[in-house]
Amino acid sequence: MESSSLMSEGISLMLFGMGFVFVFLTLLVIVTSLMSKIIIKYEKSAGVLPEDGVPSPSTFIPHHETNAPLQAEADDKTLISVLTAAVHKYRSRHK
Amino acid sequence: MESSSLMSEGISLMLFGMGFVFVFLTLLVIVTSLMSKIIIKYEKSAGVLPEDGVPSPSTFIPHHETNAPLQAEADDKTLISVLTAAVHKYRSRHK
Amino acid sequence: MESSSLMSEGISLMLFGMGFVFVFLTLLVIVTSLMSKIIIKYEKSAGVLPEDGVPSPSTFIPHHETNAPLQAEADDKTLISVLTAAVHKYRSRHK
Amino acid sequence: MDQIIRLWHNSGLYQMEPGQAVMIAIGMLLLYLAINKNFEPLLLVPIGFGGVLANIPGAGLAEHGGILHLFYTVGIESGAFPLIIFMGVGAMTDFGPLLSNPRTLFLGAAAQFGIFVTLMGAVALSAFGVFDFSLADAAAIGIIGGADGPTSIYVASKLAPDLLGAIAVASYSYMALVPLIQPPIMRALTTESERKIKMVQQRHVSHREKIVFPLLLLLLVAFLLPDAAPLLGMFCFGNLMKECAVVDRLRNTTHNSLINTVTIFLGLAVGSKLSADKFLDLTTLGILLLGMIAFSIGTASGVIMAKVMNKISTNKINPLIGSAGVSAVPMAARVSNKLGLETDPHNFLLMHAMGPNVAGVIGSAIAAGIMINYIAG
Amino acid sequence: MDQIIRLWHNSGLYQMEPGQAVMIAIGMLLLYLAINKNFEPLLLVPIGFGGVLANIPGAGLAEHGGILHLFYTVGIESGAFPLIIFMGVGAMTDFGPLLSNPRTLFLGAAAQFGIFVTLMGAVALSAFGVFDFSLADAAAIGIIGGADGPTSIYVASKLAPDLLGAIAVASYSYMALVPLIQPPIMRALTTESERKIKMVQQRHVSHREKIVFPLLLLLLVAFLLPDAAPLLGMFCFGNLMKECAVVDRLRNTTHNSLINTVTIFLGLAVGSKLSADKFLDLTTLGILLLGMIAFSIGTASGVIMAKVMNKISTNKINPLIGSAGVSAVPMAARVSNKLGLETDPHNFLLMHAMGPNVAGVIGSAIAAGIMINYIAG
Amino acid sequence: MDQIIRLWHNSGLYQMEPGQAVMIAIGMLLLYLAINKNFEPLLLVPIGFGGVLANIPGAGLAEHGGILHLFYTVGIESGAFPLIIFMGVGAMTDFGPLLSNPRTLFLGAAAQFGIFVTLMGAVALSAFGVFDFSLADAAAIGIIGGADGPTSIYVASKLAPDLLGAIAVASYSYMALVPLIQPPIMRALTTESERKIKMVQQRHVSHREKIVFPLLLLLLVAFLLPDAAPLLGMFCFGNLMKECAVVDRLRNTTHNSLINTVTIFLGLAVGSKLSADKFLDLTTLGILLLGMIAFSIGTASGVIMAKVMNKISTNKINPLIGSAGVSAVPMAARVSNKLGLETDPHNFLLMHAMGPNVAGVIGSAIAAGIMINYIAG
Ligand code: NA
Ligand code: NA
Ligand code: NA
Repeated sequence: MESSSLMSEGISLMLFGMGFVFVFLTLLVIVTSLMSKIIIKYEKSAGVLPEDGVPSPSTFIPHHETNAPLQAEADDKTLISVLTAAVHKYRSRHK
Repeated sequence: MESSSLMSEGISLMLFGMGFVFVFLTLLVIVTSLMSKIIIKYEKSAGVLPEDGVPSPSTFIPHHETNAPLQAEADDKTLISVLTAAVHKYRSRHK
Repeated sequence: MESSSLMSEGISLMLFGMGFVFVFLTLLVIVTSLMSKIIIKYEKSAGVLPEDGVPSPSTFIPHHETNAPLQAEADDKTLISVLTAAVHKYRSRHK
Repeated sequence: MDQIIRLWHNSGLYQMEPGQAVMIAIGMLLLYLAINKNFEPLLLVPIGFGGVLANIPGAGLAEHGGILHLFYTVGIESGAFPLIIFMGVGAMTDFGPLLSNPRTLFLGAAAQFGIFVTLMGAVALSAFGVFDFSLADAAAIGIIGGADGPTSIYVASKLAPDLLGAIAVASYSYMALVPLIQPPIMRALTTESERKIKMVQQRHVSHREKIVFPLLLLLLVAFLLPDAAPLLGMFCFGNLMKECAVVDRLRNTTHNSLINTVTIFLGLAVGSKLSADKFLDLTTLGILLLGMIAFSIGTASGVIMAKVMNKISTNKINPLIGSAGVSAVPMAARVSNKLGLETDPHNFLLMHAMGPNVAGVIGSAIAAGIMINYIAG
Repeated sequence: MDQIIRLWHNSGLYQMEPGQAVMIAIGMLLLYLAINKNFEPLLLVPIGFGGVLANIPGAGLAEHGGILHLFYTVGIESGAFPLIIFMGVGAMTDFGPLLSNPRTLFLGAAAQFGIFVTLMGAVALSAFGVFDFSLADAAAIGIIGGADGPTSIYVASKLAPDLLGAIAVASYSYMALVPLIQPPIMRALTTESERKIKMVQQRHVSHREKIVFPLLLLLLVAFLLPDAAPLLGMFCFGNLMKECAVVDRLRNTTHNSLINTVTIFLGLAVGSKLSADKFLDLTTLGILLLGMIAFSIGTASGVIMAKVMNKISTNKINPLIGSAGVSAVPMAARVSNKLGLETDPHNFLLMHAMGPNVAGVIGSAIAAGIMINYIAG
Repeated sequence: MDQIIRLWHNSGLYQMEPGQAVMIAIGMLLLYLAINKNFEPLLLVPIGFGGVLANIPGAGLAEHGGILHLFYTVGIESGAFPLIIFMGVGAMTDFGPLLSNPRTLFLGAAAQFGIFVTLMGAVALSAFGVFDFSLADAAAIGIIGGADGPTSIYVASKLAPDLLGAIAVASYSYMALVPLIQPPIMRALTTESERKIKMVQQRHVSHREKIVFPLLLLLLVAFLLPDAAPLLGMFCFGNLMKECAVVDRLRNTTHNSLINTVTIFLGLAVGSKLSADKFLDLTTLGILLLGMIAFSIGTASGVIMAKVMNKISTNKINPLIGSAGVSAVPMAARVSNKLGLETDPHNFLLMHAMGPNVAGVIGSAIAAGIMINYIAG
């Protein structure tokens, strides 16, 4: 490539690239803000997701095997064991 | 493939396949039952295997490396279970 | 290969190979001893490395994720260090 | 200015074809079902995401040189991923309940009936010109009724690679729908008194039996149906690692980081087969329909088999555990348990249902072997 | 005697060329920096060691048939390793701080200015005949300013494989030097009162927002810049696995054993590119120089952008967090925090700086996509 | 009816050749030894199972397109698996005992004598027409005496791929038999007073020495014997990761999930070489015989070397630790310890024996390098 052409290609890529980065991230700011507004509004009526998610039983990787460690882990959480009844109620409603 | 030939191939595969599945699993029932009988009889005189198996030392993956953590883990569990309260306190201060 | 040539090749490889193994390991003894001497001398003035090394923050695998377990681990260490004597006793009985 | 035009021409919006947009939406739907409705998330999250990635216009991720295509070639075309998963499943399977009551293998056999009826259905639809399935296609579709994801993927990769995306999605979706699909069929086919049958407590199975069983199964497969040897061989290997207890560190890695890693890349690779031109086709609808039929017939035949066995034996079986013969481990067994408790709150069927449940895994692997033997052999 | 002579002729000492000796010394230097000075040890230990191995005379580890060459072909040439690392980084990234204050994305955008100025610099040096960089080379060099190792490696493997060794070493070295390079620039560009600005406490970001964000980002990339889809797609996939909570076992493997394994082999494979004939070249000096410039300009533009935003908004931003826009997660954010505390011991900026910090990852992946689109597209 | 005949013709029973039946029995025997007798189960369970799978008639698992063949090509033919295992072994090796008493390296050197005598034996048997081993075959067989599985596999894959199955099986079997093979030899060659020698307590080795040692070893290899660089390079890399302490997360993965995963596939791949036509051969008997000789001579020369060293030095060495020079880490060291305690219940030799034990790993890797240099170089 000739040096002058290389220079002009470089300038073009610089302007164009920097411009695009800004356009893209500006759009991301806009859609993100919009998304947050919609979700916040939605959650006012629908409530938030449970903090830990609700990992489900899976047919693919049988859980009857992995329950034991999970159980042990759960035992550590003394607080949760206090709330067993409440959790059970919640799950039976959501399954 | 002509459609009539496809049909007959399909019927043939269905009958044949289902038949074979039954033959195979029937054989498996027979040999499994036989195996269980033999082993139960054998174990009456020879005794059963230890519940956890007998994991052995290995020259391939040196155990002097892995024994320590396993042992330590067991120790930790015992020790720590005594100290749950202290741990909780400590962690709540450091998180 | 003719059998006599094979024999002579074998003898040659045996002598040569065994010789080289000894030369190499002798050299290794020498440089290792030298290295140890230099380091011991150096550490007399400079001090030794901290026992656990100094694992550093990394930009590659963000540590703000792994800090929590590390903290917990550290806590365990603190707790266990109180009980060193007991642990040692226990291990000496079980190994 | 030229650059901006070129960028625009290279952009997704400019190049997007309607089919791709639909497929991205379907990928998002799978993610929604996986995350919000707990539809087999371990597979459908990677598959759904892979489906979205595969349909990004101009990115070519699922085409030659793309990363998803690479995962597909390395892992699925070679057969490695489904076989490794099968090894992992073997390392998690407990054959104790089956060994304590080997008769439950018949339930696992009966439930494979759905596979072959569906194959027949697919063939018939082709014969009548509704679809254009070859015998190999029909076989791969039938296997959906086996309710075993990796088996479906393995068979589809051998017999009908073009349909792999649709077959995998159908397979995992219906596995996720087990708690919805099975209960009505089970209720319709059983009387309340049958559902109340209490089964004899299971005998204790010795460690030695559990070690010998995978070897026995392997030998039987080796002698009778070598085409099932890859699937069942790896499965038995995993199970032997679990039971023999002397290679625990290998087994732990197998059923943790190894199976997890392979699951991620298997899912992404399956997603790469969700391209618009392959998936957006009446064929896919046919596959979904036939898969549902396969599943239902499998469930029904398991239940009916249990009833038949009760006619000829005094040692009664609760027919609710028959449905577990489709496999879908352990969800189908849980469904059996749930329906048992519904009728009689003291009738725990879970462990009894685990027998046919794991028998169903063997049964559909055998069925897969026969298909491959018959068609590709 | 012949044998001894042949052995001597095959020995490293006999075959060693000066360049190889120098490269072994450089590999050892990298190991020293990694181990003693904590220069990004997770990457520089494998890279340094790989560099030593690659330069052992006569061993041919980095040549066709050698093990390092194999790792390079399988992992880097195919693009797999950097993309898997990006998935792992996604599985560790928390977009909470960014979502609570999306404006910080502008800081992440501004910090990419360094990339493009450096590209321009490399082009200019070539135009004036100092170096002989092509446009593709210049682009790959510029990306060093993105302060993202895997992005640099990915772009270099596509656009300038010959420079990959030097670019990767420069990239990780400067990331390690963040605490030395950034503070003087940050101090020079801010007044004490600016550094004392206290930022509003961040709002709580809901779980649902965090789940939707990676999908939103993916769609935007898919629509606008498909060339960034491999990098950001895998990144978003990792992040979705983290946030959706239903595939925790996959996510745990991803950000533990999977990313660790890939890091080891990525490092060794990069090391294979540290051969004397490629690395011992004035070009490498140019790359190191330009990389440093890229880094500095990126830092400066992030800070300046924050000051500009303060001119037009009442919700003030502490300009110290602007420098975190170069990414180098989380070290750059820690530097911001440290300088904040230096000026006012009660001004904790860490969480505020995490926003631009992760925005910088997105920003440089976008910049990478544009480079690839412009040059290879 | 045709179908049934075809199925029968495709069945294992119909196609089974006597050799395959014997090999399946041998595979089962290996599984029995591994599981019931604790013969190196981590390797012999996968190898034995792989051997069974490889000999299923008609399944073609070890032939082109089969999954075991794939594992072999990808992992062993490329050299990757043994080298990764060596990296993992490095990450588990503690050079402290060796560094505190470097003279024990001589014991590790002496124990390699078995390798070369056996090579000579194999050559002689060929010269006299008993077998038909080439020089390369003889070298690969000799390495069995190194008592290092991955080294044996690596050398065999380079020099004698056809013999790989038999060599690997012999190697791991004899390593498992260390507690049976070594004690009689050790007792025969030592007097009771020698066995009672108490060794000086080991000096404390500083962290810095442990970090520098793998680099020193690497440089020595690089300068003198590049052909040993792949094996010892990966070994030193693993060890450096262990000692440098700044990459603990990489090291943990290396010596857990990575080495476990590779061990599984390495074992299966080795099993694929246990096909009847390669293994059921007088050659295999020859290999087993020669391997046993190699092992015994190695043990003896280690012990004798210790006695020689005692003649010329005042700082006495208990000759029981000489046998640990064959490597077989850590079993050989345990055998030394056990025999020490037998003679004097207060004479703990374990840590002293770890020095020659790890020296033996280095020694046989050097011997391997020479073989490759001499034959393939
Ligand atoms: Na099934
Ligand atoms: Na960046
Ligand atoms: Na050895």
